[in-house]
Amino acid sequence: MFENFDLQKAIFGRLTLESIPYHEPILVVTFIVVAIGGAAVLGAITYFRLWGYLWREWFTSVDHKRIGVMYIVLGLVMLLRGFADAIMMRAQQAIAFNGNEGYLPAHHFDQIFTAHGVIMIFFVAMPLVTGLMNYVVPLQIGARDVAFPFLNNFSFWMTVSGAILVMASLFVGEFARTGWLAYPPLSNYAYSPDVGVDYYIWALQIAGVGTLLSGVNLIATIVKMRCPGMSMMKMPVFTWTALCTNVLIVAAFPVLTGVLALLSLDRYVGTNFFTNDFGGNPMMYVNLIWIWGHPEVYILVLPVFGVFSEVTATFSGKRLFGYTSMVYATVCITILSYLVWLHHFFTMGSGASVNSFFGITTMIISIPTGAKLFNWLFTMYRGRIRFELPMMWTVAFMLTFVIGGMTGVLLAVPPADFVLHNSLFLIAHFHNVIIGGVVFGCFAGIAYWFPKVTGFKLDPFWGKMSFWFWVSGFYLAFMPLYVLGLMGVTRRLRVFDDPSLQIYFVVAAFGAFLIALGIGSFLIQIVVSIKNREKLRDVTGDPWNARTLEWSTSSPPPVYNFAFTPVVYDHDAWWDMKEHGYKRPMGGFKPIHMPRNTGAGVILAGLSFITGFALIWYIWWLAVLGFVSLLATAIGHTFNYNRSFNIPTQEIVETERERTQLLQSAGA
Amino acid sequence: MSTDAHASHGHAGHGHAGHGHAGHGHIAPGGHDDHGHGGGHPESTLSGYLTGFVLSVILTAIPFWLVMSGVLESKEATAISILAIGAVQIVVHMIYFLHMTPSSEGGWTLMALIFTVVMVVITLTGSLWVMYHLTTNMMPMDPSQLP
Amino acid sequence: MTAMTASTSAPEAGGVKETPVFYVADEHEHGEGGSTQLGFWLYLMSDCLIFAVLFATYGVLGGNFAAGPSPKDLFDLPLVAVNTSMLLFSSITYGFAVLEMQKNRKQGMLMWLAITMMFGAAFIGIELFEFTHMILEGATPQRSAFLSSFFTLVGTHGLHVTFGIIWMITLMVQVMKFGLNEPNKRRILCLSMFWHFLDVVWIGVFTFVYLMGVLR
Amino acid sequence: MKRFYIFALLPFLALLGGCNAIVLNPAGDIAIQQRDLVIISTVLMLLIIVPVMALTAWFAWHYRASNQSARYEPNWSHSTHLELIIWSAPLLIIICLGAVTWMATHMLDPWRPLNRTGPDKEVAMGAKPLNVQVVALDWKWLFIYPEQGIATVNELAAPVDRPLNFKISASSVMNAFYVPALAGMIYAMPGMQTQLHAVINKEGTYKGFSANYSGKGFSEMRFNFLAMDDAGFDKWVASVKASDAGKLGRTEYLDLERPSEAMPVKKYASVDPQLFDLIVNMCVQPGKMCMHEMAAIDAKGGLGLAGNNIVQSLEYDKYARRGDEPVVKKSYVASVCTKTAPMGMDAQAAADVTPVSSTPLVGAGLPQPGMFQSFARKPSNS
Repeated sequence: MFENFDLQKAIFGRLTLESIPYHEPILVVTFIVVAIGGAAVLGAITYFRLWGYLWREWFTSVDHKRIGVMYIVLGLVMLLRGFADAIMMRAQQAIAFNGNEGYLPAHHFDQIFTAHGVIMIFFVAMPLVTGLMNYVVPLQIGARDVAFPFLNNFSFWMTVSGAILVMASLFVGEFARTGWLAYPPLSNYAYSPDVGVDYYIWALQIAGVGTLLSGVNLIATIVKMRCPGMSMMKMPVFTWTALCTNVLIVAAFPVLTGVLALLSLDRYVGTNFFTNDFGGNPMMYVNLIWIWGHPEVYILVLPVFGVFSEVTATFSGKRLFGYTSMVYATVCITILSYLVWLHHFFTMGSGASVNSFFGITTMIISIPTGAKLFNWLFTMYRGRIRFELPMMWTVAFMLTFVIGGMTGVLLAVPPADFVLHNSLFLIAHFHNVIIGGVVFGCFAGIAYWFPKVTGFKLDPFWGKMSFWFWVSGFYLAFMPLYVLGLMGVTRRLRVFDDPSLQIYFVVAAFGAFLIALGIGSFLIQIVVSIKNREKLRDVTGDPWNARTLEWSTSSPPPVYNFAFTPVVYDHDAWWDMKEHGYKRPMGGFKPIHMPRNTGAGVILAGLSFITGFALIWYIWWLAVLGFVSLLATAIGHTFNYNRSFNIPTQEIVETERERTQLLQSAGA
Repeated sequence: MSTDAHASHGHAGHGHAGHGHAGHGHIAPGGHDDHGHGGGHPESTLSGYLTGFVLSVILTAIPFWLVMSGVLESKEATAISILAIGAVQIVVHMIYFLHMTPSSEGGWTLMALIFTVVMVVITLTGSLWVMYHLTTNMMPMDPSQLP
Repeated sequence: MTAMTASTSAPEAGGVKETPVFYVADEHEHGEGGSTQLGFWLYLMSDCLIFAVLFATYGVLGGNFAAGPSPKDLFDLPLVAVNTSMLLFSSITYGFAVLEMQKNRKQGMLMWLAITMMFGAAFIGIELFEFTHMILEGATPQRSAFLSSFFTLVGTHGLHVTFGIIWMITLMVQVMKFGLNEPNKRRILCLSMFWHFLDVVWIGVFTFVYLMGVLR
Repeated sequence: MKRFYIFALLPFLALLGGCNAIVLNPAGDIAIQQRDLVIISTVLMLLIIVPVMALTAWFAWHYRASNQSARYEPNWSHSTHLELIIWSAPLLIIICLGAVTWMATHMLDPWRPLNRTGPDKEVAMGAKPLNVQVVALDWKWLFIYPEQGIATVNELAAPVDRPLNFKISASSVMNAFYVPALAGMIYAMPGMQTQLHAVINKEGTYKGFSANYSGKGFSEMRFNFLAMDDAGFDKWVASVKASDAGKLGRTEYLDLERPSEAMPVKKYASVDPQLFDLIVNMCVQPGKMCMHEMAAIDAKGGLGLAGNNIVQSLEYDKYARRGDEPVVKKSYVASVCTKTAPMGMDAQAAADVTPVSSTPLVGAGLPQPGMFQSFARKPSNS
């Protein structure tokens, strides 16, 4: 094609036309759908002249509320991708019997289960919980923004950048075929020389930087920016869990960064950390990645424990039972989650003393977790429970999560783990915990705080549809996997030889289909709610008769959150205010100092994406260029000393007057 | 802290301001409990830096001397002493150069440091312990050790 | 961020039957960056854990020479001692820079910062010399797991020092241009933490890698 | 809708019947003990799970907002007694479970030789277990019977009621050796050796497979485990010995090791007695230094700077067979004991090997994957 072959290599690295999988019909169709959808969205934005608005008000926004919303949108978009992978796997496994190869070749199937895991953990669950924390925590502690607003914007765009890299792997090259944790030697250059693992590494590294910085940001926010009166033991439980989560992020993500850096050195420079030869030891990778991996589970689940605490107390119309023990349980879990990582590789053969040590520490975690469950239970006790959507998710969670917890403790018994590890039982267990915990929790949180974000409630009918589809779909999809696990069926299998297993996989696929309906209903719910927003409008700012500070301000809250910084006396601060005759301040407003929007975050993340992409495809000149411009932009950004502005009093008076009118209209 | 929380349980009546003060006095939010600007970074002093410098020069010189001259007969003794001296030197740097005090940033930097040290210890000793077991169980050893 | 303390905001009148005060009525203005020190410290703690991973890797793989050279064959302790002294000197000179900053002496501050940078550059220079020497002898990072982990651990530290130097140059330009204003002072203190933190890591490196390696 | 209910019930019915839930109905003593442990732990946990679920349902129903007769105490949020129960009930159960775990983990440690083959069947003093060496290849299983001097691919046989001692390794990536009817799984890792002690108590044909994803052909990396009586086993050994596949030596192994999928059963009448040790030590390829040699040298402080010169370029294409990428040269540490060492290169084999370049390379400065590869000069194909 080209006369000078090496020139092409110098310019494009290993990126060639063959890297674009136009010969794979599934991917071509996907690409066409994505392209049409993307073009439609972009066209609509252009048609309605929204680019300027989006850029000024959203992409460059440093407002924690906007960033939180963008995180959640990212999580939901990626949920569609991750779920598409899931349903493809379920379909393949439901038909690949009796010599039928199914419709996915190994090359494709192996990418799908890897991508499913990576996307669901890093680009669905993480953005969802980060989004909730970002939105709610500053409001709950009576702050006007996070400690480092620019960093917040940058973190978000880094996460997006990683997500785009994963998505790019769909159409340019391929994704890893190693399983979501990419164990070497399989993930090493010798056995996976193509770009898949490089996509994996750089997507996670770039998104990881974002996650880590947002962790630092939220800790500093919670520690330094609580409103007067809010001592540690007067913080709302969600803020507590958010604090612990972010402590876990800051302490765990560096380990991931480190271990992936070592893997990339192995792949790029030819070092021998995790190779078979030259004294390398692949078991070290497994050890290190689980030092990150186990806390990661708690990073996901702790914030939703917080959500459930808020929801249970609010909808039971009652103080949270055992606030103190709830806090201590959270802290216990935080510390203990570092002492259990080996339970992910009992079968590697560490010997009985090591295995039983880590088995027992794992079981110990179930004590504080159990305590939390009892606390929610006794919050309901002698309450007056309103079964609005968030509460329905909470009860479904309580019933589902205990099963996941039980099978989890079962897997923590090393000899039992020997027969259940890597089986579909394990898959069922962690989906039981992740879906029954994290996903249910995120939906509870979204339904709970949606009126705060938009000023109107979500449509209850479609919400209930979504709820029932999800819950029944979950049970149908994963209970058969428990059984299959007990029948000795391993994960990640593409074809089966035992026809008697098929029925279970068919049931599981049907369950996945129900979950698809659940996701569909959720999307319909949002559309319907926007359409009927006038009917669903809440003007009080406190539609649930809730208890914490975020409900004291308007819905949606003004840019500055609170015209005056609140002073609190109790962990149910807003409840306390309502009980004691709180009167909204009507005058004496002063200008408010707020951070200014900036495009630097978007640019830096874009440059990271380019650098990552260049590294994946060995386009060295571009990688160097990208990195140097990254550095230059970062340095250039530090020359901008003018990062904040004052909201004039007039504007505040205006905003508050509007709210006063709204409240009066509601009262009348 | 827990007493504080329990007190708030019995808050059926009033006495609000009282609670507020109790709670507030505990851990002052807002970080303005410290003096001056810069978020409570203590003032550095010349004598502090010089003390730190002299101590760390001594604490660097001793282990190098121990290893290079081999004064201590046993390797174990040398190893233990250089590790111990290294630990002391880290503390010296923390105090004199990084100005770690229990009161800086309302104690939060120290708390973060302690937490990190715990994590580092877990990561290091845990990895070494686990990997020691794994390698001795699985890795080929000296031929004389083979059955 | 919240500037008021309860003692001034929640009036004593809240005591008896009246509605307690639920908001800060007269907030006074406050600068940004109140959380910077803590935030930066948290970042350093996370960096500390990256180093913990590298130390753990060195601890596990440090004895796997793959029948190649061992620390005894490679490490030149006098050179390491010189290198260590570079870093130690740079610490105290950075300290002097901070002292000058506290006295608002811009020129003195810049001078000490420049000297610190020189020491840092000397450190990097010596390290690069050591690395090239080893690589030319055939002890490349690819040769054995021991060398992989050695180069990565020491190299990561070196990379941090390099970024510290870049940061220092940026900061000097900023101080020259904008003077010793509040944000610049804050940044000087952050870099101070970074620089001294690298020192602390280096204590681990020379003790655990070099000295223990030669002992082994 | 009714049909769906039936679907929903099916798995639970099957679970109750346990008809083919092999993990709950295994045939080997170890697996049976592991099954018992699964059941004991489940029952222990159900002690607390069931009340919690029942209470959740009951509270959710009883304290619903529409039930105005239920007690409502909006400020009741603390009870020391309840807290005590909340924390101590799970604690008690975990203490029991922890004790069980500690004992069982030590008793059922896969490295521990068996002292019984069944509930009342002690292993006689001095009785020797049957040794089987297992190698996970891409993507098939190799079983070597050192005492019988035979080897099979994708078929494992064993006599019932005799302790089995598996030594497990792999050739390239991680796998896990798992026969659910026999005992729990254990990883098979290249350059390493894991162990599993087990016994099978019932005759029959059971399934075995890899339980850890290892690449393209992983799904079909299955084998049959034949449990037979002593006479049957002897007959099986004789039949393998009579098969005409010949000897499995180093060359044949290197051939066998190349990736292949869904490979049919293959039997070797004889086998190189050192093959397994060579595999574990990653030195089947002649001229390569064995890992235990390397470990011994490393324990004595390495070979010094001279050790930099023994890295040889590996011409063998084992490493570049998974992707569509061009072959990347990989290096290895050459053996230094060429004469007497049993594991090293023997004279005969040395003659067979294509001689590797004896030019000392600049360290291990070999063509590296990735960054340096694109700068490396390509062999011209014009």
